[in-house]
Amino acid sequence: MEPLTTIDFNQHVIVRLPSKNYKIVELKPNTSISLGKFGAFEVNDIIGYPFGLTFEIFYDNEDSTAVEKTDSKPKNKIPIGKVRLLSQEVEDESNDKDDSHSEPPLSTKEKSVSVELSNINSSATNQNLVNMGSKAQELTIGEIEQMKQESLSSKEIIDKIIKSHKSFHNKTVYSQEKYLNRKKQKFAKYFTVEYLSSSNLLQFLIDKGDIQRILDMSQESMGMLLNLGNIQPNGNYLCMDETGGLLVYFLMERMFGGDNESKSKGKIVVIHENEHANLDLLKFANYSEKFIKEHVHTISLLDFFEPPTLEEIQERFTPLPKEEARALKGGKKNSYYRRLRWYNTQLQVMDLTGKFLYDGLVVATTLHLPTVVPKLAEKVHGSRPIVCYGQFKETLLELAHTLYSDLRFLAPSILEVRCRPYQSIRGKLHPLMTMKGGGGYLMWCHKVIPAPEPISEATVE
Amino acid sequence: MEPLTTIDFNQHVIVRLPSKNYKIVELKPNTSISLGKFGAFEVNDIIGYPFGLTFEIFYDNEDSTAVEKTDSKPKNKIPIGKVRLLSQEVEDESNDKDDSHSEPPLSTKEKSVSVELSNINSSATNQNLVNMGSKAQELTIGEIEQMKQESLSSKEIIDKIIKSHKSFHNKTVYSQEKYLNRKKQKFAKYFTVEYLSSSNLLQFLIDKGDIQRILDMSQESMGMLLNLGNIQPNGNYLCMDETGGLLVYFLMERMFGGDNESKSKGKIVVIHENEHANLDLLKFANYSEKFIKEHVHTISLLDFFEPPTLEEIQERFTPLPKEEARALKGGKKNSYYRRLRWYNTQLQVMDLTGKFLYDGLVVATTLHLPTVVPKLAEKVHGSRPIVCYGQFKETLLELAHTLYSDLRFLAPSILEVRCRPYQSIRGKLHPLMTMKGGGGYLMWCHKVIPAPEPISEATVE
Amino acid sequence: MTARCFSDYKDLIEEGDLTLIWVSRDNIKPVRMQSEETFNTRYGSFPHKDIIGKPYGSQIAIRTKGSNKFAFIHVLQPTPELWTLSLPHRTQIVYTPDSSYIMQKLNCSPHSKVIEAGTGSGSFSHAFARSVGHLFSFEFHHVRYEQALEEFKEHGLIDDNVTITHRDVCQGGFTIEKGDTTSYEFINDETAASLNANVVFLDLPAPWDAIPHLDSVIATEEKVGLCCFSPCIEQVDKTLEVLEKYGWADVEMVEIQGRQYESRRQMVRSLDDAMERLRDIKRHKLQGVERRKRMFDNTIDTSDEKIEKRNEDGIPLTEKAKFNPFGKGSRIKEGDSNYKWKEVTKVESEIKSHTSYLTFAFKVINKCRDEEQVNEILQSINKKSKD
Amino acid sequence: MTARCFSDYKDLIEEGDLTLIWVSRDNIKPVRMQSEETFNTRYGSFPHKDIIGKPYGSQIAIRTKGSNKFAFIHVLQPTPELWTLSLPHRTQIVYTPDSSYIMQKLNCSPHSKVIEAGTGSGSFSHAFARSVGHLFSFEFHHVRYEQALEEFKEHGLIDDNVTITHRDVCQGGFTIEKGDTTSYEFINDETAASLNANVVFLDLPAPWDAIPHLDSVIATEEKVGLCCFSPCIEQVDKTLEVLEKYGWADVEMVEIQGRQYESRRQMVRSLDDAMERLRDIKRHKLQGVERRKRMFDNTIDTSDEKIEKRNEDGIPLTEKAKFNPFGKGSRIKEGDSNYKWKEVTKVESEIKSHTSYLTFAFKVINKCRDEEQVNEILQSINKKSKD
Repeated sequence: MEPLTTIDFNQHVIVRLPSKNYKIVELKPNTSISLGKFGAFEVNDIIGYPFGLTFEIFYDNEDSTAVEKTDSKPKNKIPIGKVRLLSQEVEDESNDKDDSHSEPPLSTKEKSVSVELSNINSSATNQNLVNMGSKAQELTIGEIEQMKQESLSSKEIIDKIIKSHKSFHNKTVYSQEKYLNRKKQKFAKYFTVEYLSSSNLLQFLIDKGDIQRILDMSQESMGMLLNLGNIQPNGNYLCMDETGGLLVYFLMERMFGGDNESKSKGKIVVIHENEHANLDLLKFANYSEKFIKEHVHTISLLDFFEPPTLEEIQERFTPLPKEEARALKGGKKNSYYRRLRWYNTQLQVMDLTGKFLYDGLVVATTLHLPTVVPKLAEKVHGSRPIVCYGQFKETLLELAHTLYSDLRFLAPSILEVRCRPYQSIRGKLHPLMTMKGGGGYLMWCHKVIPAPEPISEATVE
Repeated sequence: MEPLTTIDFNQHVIVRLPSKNYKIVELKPNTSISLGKFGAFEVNDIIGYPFGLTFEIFYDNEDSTAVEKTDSKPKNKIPIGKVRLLSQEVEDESNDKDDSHSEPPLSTKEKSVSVELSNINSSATNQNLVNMGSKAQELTIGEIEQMKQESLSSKEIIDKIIKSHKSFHNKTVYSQEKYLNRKKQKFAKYFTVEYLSSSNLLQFLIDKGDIQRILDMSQESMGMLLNLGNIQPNGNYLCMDETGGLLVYFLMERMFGGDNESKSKGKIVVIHENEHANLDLLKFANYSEKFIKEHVHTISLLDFFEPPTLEEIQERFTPLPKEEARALKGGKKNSYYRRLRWYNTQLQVMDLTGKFLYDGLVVATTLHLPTVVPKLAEKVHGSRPIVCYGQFKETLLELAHTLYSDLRFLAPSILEVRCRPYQSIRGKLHPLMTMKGGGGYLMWCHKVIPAPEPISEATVE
Repeated sequence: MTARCFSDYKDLIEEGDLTLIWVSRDNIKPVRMQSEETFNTRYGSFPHKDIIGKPYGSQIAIRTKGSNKFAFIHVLQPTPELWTLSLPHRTQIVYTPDSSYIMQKLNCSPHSKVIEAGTGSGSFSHAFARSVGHLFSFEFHHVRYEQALEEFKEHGLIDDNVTITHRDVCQGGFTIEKGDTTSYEFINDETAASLNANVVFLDLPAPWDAIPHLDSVIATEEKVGLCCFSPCIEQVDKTLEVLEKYGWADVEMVEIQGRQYESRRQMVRSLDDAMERLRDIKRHKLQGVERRKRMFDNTIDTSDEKIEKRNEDGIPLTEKAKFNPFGKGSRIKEGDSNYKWKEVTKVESEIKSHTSYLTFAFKVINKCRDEEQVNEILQSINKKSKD
Repeated sequence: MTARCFSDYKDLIEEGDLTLIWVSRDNIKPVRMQSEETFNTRYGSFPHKDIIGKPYGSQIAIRTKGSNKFAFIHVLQPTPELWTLSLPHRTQIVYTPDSSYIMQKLNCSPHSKVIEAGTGSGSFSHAFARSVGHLFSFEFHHVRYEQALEEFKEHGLIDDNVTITHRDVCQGGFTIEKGDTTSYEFINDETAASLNANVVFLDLPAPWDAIPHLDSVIATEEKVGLCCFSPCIEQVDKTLEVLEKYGWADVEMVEIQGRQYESRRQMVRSLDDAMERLRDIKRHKLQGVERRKRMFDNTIDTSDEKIEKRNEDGIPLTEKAKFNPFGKGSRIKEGDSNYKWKEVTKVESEIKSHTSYLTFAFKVINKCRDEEQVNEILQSINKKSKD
């Protein structure tokens, strides 16, 4: 099976829920996955399908015993259902959160009425609708819970809810749809399985509220950073990543397309300000440890700017001839090979810090940029881009002024890119009423090599 | 006649041209006004019509002698035409400058085809159109000039131009319209007369390229400033205006609606950093000098913060008893009354700087805001708003931080408001492809009176 | 009770005044001052009598319950913009970026006579009322009409320059006649109100049904401005169609985008400090290694497993790096003067990305001039200049 | 001549290389290095032979014509983004904010096989070519097809991973067959190219006419992403209709707004300085008044008209105020170190406020799984875990 296009075992995938929330799960063979109120399903049942499909969880009348399944984690006894592919229409729902203001033109209303509503009366306006709050709904929460216990399908539950709503026919078709969507999000039992792309990982973190951790990054800023950085499969990139590995994952996905078999030789060298680099988020990546080790290297700021000399390294360790090393035993042997790994890492640090010039510098850090970026940029080849992500325009402004007065940098620019999503329902087209603010800014320039001639006043620029 | 709604003599009005440019003219009786390539007309011919109408300039065959008219300025012999009201359809034209990208859906094309094009063949796509540049047009510029000399109506000229265009039928209907609009803007002879509102004055200055002079202000920022400042007909406002009087005009129009007969008692006190205030733009206002004198006062920063004492004033001048003053003669008398005016101004400065508290502070200055605004705000009454316009967000940010740490200011906020204009042609709806950047930012807060109690750590906010 | 609490500037807070009590940005409460009452927050109670008599804008402080600390509120005079901020967000509100642009674009001033339909939350009505000559507001929902009427009365708007009428303008147009459910007071024999509006604002789901009714109520001798406020683009399209049909010109459609920024500070953390911190860590680590080496040399057990493990788990507590330029670990208050800070702006975390499309159009009903009057004026001018 | 000048990083500028010469932000020129040629600017000429052999990114300096000053250019290796900047603005270009978002949203990587219609200026083609496995570009305008083919050849794209075909895809679909006007090279008996695209980008006036043709050329066993790029909202509406009809799901429509800011400085002009300046003016004025007073006292002419006039026209030159904290009058260079400056950003004076609406949709043609294969895998896993 092709893990880039097909749901495969032992993969991290992202699951989209009816609530529009996301969940990352690992697909271990013979286990089940619980989606909380949205049900639970067997991993084996979805393996082999292409990504992007939506499965509905359903329950046969008998077979709702869930507890016998072997699962490592304790469960709240959410019954494990069977899955079937959901017909497409349910997926395309209102994508606006609060749309109470946008009463659609009457003439276009009929087109987009949900199947569930086709037999229900509705009012042309909300004029006769008085706000009764929850009183209009005669079903109690207890009764609804009871229905859920009885494992009714979400469609059955929703039908009952509609029938029990006193003033449902007083709502406009539009309000009816809104009500329905809300209920669906609450009781529907379906999920969509997607490839865990860098954008999906970002979306997951945003949904989780981890915005500060990832410096308020947006998909559009990252996409622009990758293009402005001219990221290619075979490039060697110098990188600071204060987002726990998200930026590195964006680079890797663009360079290698999630392919562990990629023959591309590109490298990402991550410079970090702490003793160890934090690339925690790569645990969700489907790259093998071996692949990551080969293409991602981490060096502390100190080691990068003050790398060890060969002498210093050899002072602390000198490898034995291979036969001697093989002859070592037990603890001594382990210890030796640990030290050998350290030795090789140190040699690599030397390689990556010496005369080596990089094909780009890509930075997302909260360190003071005017002190960091020009120093790192010394290791960037002429004509190669420098792209710096910043949560705040003001910090990039300071950087841009610093770079502007330094002849080694060509045309520093501050860029902003924002994606404005629309409600894409025909007859009700408009930008979403609310959206997340932020998304950060980019500083873009190119490393250049000043001419040796003495520089006088007049310049072409 | 009602000068607020009707075109009246001796008024400044704004004239909108086919090129979408603006011109401010004063309507002196028995004179003519030249609109350059768009023709010339008699002032008397448009007096008495309501504002907002579009007039076409036309020429009878004989009567194109123009030079006999008395006009103060020398003219380039642009013949003065007669005017007639233009039928409405011509006004609603494409309002996009560059729309080459937006080929409309074929199905909707037919709806909006111009009258001029209804008998012309067109191509479904531009596929067969090769760029021939100006070669496709067989009329030379000389021939077109000749037609203009012959005083043909713009419609006649345009018809001839279409007929002489070799590959016109190869263009799409859409391209044909674009071509037509360009030609119309060049040869059409019509104009619209509008009331010179504050927004129209701003638009005029933007069109003229005087953006820096007015600190890159936009109509939307000014509208928001007036509302956030809670500007009312009877309020007394402290104001700094570095836009040459534009801000003051915005305030006046909102307070008095252009009405010289307004009984409202509101006052605008303009604080200036130079020896004299620059309110040059008020020369375009239709307020009488008397009205302006009554409602707009100017005081230098020095006089405002270090006002003269009564003693100092009287040391330099003491008014004579009325009879004695009246008895003065010639130069002495002139000199006396000039000094009396100075004396009265000084007394007024005392009144406006003493214990007087203002109903709002409205600022548009490039002085360092954290030093200026808190000082001026001392003279603002509690619960009254402070609104500060700034071209750059960064200068307002500094101000906001300063105010934030000062208990006399409640909740300083930085606001941005942008208007995004659309092409409003049915079947081709989209935001304009390009628009002016900028428009500035606002800082908004309220003056408050800190509680006398000692302030400890915990606050509610 | 029906003082013009919005439009007359007041200096002192008086008994019976409607005030806005500012607890925080998201918590602004309208409170009528009544000396025997108190205003309660979760931090404590503020007796009205301690507020009455103070100047507007006063901060009021109390000791918080059960602690020696203080709690504050600010007492403000209502303005339309503060009123808008005080409304619960779930209500349908025309916010200040939109309302202020519409008012400016339609040149609102004491000269303006305005039609507004529907009244909705009444937030825009307050802004209109503050600035224009007269406002005729129409609301089709009966409950909302009653609520707005009551509110406008309490705010002194009805006694001043606002008329509100219960009406489905799409069906019944804008004419206000005797017998209608309206706050309009007919004088003597008057059977219908004369609106003569020169500004029209339509916040309706189907403005195209209302537009045909406008001709009979708008001013005939001057340019009249109209704004339709519609969330969906399809509504704009249909509006454009009807505007053209009914002779409205100079059509412009725009969107207004308002953004609010917080003023924040970010710590300036220099490369040198980061480097020094790493050097410090390295130093301590090397010391640890050497100490372990000494221990190792002095021990008989040649297996260094145990010691190495300690190394992997982290160096012992006593050896922890001390250099701490960024105050790591302890939570530092933004702006702490022991550190260097950079001022930054941060946009709201949730922005109002769309409210509605604003479609503007203008109309002059009577496009003629009074030739006679013009001639008279001309003659008098020419006579004067000859004299 | 057909080196992969875009996608292979080069260190040194060599004979025959295609370079981008950066004269200024608005003036970036593609130049092929040929040792006998020169690159001319209005400041002077830059012989290619002085450029060849230098590292990419080198600044090249010459003495300007007839003066002792220097003029500079920078010689850069082309990238798709720099190439886009070098294109004349009148061309229809998909700019980087849009193209980069589309590529990210459609998860472009070496795994991607992309259909692009139409080719247009070819700017987006370059960005795709840099990042994806293969690009199939379609252009219906014959002249533009020829130009793009030539350009792609020169840039080494055709020899690498780009195929371009002359086609009206709305009429003829996307299948590439022997005999078509295309850069595709058919191997042996092959009669039609196998596209198997998993990414589709349609920059067409009527994408709805092209969408029905997609099913036969897109990948069947995986999720395929589509983006339609349309300036008008009515085009979006019609696209949505057809997308639904042809089974495309997860529809999302967005707009991308890109902004560029200049880094500027504004002089910090304090209140104290402004006050001091006014005091200085006042001092000089008072001196003038006193001097005139003395003159006045010593003169017989009691009419002070003449002197007063001088006062109104301004005090004599010698008395002019000297305190000049803001350097008024003389033009000061932004950033002059004699003054204090505040760093500010300024958005471009003309912004690209709209390019197009981006409509995304996704489709999985074959929604089945190979049950047999899954069972085999499961058995092998279960066997392993039992072992």
